[in-house]
Amino acid sequence: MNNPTRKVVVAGVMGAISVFLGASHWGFVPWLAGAALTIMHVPVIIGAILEGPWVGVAIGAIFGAFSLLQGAIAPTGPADVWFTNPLVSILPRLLIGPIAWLAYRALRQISEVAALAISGVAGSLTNTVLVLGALGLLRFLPWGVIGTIAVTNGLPEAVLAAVLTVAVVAAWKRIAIGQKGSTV
Amino acid sequence: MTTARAPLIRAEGLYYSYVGGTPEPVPALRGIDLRIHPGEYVAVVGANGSGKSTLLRHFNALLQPDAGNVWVHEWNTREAVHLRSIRSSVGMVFQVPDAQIVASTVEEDVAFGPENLGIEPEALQVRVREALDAVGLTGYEERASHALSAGQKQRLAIAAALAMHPRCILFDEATSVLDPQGRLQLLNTMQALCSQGLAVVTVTHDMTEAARAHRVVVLHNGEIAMQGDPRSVFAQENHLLALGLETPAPTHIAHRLAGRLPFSSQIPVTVEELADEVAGQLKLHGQIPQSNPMQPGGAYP
Amino acid sequence: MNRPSRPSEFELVGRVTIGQYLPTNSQVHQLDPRAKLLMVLLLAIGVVASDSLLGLAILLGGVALCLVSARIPLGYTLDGLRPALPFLLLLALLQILVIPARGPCLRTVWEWAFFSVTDRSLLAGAVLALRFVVMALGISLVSFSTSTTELTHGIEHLLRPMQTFGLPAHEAALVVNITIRFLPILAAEAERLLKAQASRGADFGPGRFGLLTRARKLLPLLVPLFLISLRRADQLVEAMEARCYLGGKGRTNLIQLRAHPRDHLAVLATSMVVALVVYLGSIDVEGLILSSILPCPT
Amino acid sequence: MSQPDTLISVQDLAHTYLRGTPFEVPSLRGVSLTVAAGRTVGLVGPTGSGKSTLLQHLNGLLRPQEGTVHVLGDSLTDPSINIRDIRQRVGLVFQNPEDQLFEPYAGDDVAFGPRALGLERDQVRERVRQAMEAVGLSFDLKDRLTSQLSQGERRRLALAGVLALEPQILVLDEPTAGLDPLGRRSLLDFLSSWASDAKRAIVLATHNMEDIALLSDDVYVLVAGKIVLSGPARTVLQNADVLLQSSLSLPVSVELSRQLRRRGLPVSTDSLTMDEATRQIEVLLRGDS
Repeated sequence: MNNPTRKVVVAGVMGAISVFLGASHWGFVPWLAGAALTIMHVPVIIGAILEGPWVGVAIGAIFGAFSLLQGAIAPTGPADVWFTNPLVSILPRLLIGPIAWLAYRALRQISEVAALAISGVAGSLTNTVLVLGALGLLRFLPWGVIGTIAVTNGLPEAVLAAVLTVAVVAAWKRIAIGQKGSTV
Repeated sequence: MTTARAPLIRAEGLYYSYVGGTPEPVPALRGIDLRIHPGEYVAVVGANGSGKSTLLRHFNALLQPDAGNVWVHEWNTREAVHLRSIRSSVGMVFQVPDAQIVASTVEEDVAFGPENLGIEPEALQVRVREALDAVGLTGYEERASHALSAGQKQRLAIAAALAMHPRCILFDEATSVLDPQGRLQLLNTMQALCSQGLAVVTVTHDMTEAARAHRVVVLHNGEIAMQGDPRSVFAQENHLLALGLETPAPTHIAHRLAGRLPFSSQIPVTVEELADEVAGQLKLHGQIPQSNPMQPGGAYP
Repeated sequence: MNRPSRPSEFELVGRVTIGQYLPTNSQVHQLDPRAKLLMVLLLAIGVVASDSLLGLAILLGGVALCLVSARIPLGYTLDGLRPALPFLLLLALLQILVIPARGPCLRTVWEWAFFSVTDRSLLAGAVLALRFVVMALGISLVSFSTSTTELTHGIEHLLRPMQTFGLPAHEAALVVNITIRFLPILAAEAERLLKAQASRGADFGPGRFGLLTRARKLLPLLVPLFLISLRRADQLVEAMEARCYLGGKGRTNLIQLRAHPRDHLAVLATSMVVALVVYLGSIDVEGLILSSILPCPT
Repeated sequence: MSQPDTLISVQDLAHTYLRGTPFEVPSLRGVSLTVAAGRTVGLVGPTGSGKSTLLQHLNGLLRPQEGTVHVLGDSLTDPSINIRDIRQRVGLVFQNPEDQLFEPYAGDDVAFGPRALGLERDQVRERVRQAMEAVGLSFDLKDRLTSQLSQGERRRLALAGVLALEPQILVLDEPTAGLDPLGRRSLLDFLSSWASDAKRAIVLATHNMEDIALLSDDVYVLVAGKIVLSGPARTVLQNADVLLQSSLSLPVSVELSRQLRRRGLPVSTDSLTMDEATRQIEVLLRGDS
């Protein structure tokens, strides 16, 4: 489907979901030692899969701008302080969509469901690696700590993102996944 | 009725199927021929899945037919060059009030259509003012559009269509979420538009609403099952019931009284008409006085 | 942003918003949104490009002055900073104690075991904290004094010159606009979903913190939220197309932004201050001052 | 406090949204209402009158800010009550519930409630079967993707999802809005048969006066957060002045009686349903011949 109006609207609506997840705290899942896993980047991945890489860039920009705003106006967690720097909050997020889209396009022919799952993982890891990389390059955190966070937070986030991406896109495109029929 | 004049919208041999989501394409329209004339008020009724909304979306080129053609004036809806002309001539009001608001303030939302037509800012101001005036929303210009009530949102949607200076407005179940007052206001607005020469096409499940139209078109499985003025359509109650529909409540009562009331002229479709019919019948037999002191003039002539 | 007052268990509507517009109708509010956006952009450049404590203090003074003239109550501004302060102090402390300072001449102020505190590390700690405070206040100022509608118009107009380079300015502004428009709708839908599932026996009470439990509860909420949003998106696409939207080409605009002399003046003044601040950083003004007072230890 | 057959009792209930913020919106301002076993209670009022807010108090989604709500003997003001138990016994069906289906397969969606109750596999299956059959859906549809059901089927499925909790009281918000005539009729038929069990009760909020006339025993008229009129359906629905002032409409039969009397015919206004209206006119006409 190549409808420019739909691209604009889906970008706006997915951007709104990302902002909503942040503002309502639905997007944070409590995790080890008070740190939280986030799924605010999932709308970016889903938008990119449905409407292409540029839509992903746009949603990523909204996600990034909002985490910058949240870091500045109403920080909720300690890490929010770093996100007032656009090199941490915005720049890395622009690439989530395109990477997720590439993964999806590359694998779609093989298996739709696998492509969705891997696209979710790829998009999520893009977020983890680039944001933490920016924190490292800007010398906000030592690389050892960054490595630990990448494993303890990045991996479960990737799994959550994959599950959610598959569930949403499969339902939207009416693709049956796994079992044929209910478990009742 | 204005059948003598050239039709505003002309649909001929319309076929359309939905593809995707199901193994087989699902046919929605199967050979529809229909004309809408300037100033005409047409109600399209039918059970869920009968193709009403699909048909409506062909009238402003939101959908293009698989086979057959739709013309608005002399523009074929398949020709992309006419898209702006067609859609500005045929405005549309949708079912969900929230889902059709584009801008965050009332005036900007009304301006959205004419902005797309490239109207200059001074003329835009005038169009916004006139359109809001026509639906009784003057003074709401700078209000947040999402903070309006559902009824006001639907009137905003009408203003947004009017600002494009259309010849026809389509209503897709536009009253279904409104409360009685909001619904009545919207229906009155529709009637007023009509009397100003605009064509109105409305899709509805409410037969009382359909009874207000000049013409009722009944769809069944993507085909026109019946059409005509409300009285002639609602006279065939059994046919409607078989199609999963019903008649307006007063008509239904009249049908059940059919053995006892001769219905001098035509079957009633409003409460007033039914009451007149019953009263007339009794007066005829001298049961009540001919001139009635309690009646301050009938509700209809 | 959601204000920290105790909402009822399921209340989302009205509590999930972007920004926190306070219409006091001050001079700052009346500035052209484009001017305000440019100013905050300049501020960001100054904050990132300069590591001069003096420079950042000047910027802080400037922002504070604007906050006062915008008649934003002090409590509102501090509300936003408060949650970040403890962590900020911790970060600054880490910077001071752990991260080795660099510079041509380091004067040790305090030493204990592995820790050594130099004048430079003290400066670096203060700069780190101040950077955040200045940026946070600057962004708050814009969000307090600019409505979201003005903001989208500002973005569209600012990006317009970039259209010649292929950047879709109109589309970008429309995306932002739709995001803002959809937020209250989403909040309402989310609240409905939450309540409907609670009505069917789901337990969203506090104290259930396991990742799996939480994720299992989130999925039945998020999947319909996405699906409802995508359906709404389709409906909005239809509504826009029905109103002749065929992309940004040839569109006119009801709202015309007009820049006044005061807008030009404000941007000009900001650029001069930021230039000064960047200059102060580039000559290492603190180093110069310190050297003029204290000799460099060898 | 309450008679033995009182299932829900609401006293002087007030509720304000966003309380404690500058954006406070008062929604209920002192509402009292009683739901007795075996009764269907109709709640009518224009959009924004507070109907939905009131309904959400009936299963404890909202707790009283002021006033009291007693549901099946428990006071909602008491923080120690088992709120999930109340939500199970008072089934709340939201407006357009079909939007909220979330499982890919129909059967799993209906099973959400029984599973949340921690029932065994067999019991879950049995509940899903009974609930689906009660609303007129074949049990075979459990393996269908919900996205492939029609709107009417999806709404009935959502209703089955609540019935699977086996509630004693069913609370519905605008249950027939947006349905076509056939869908509406079958839903109304189901509700009236469900309510025929004397232990059960229904609370029905709508602005469709025909639905109210058809189903309700008692009617409350809510305007701007206050009950302006209440009583047996027959009395309330014939109070044209109050209903019309409250931006509501009249049931067709009441409107018809009014019109006939205006024309000088000797009719009482107390017909409520179309059947009664028809009979009334038949009597008139018989007198004529």
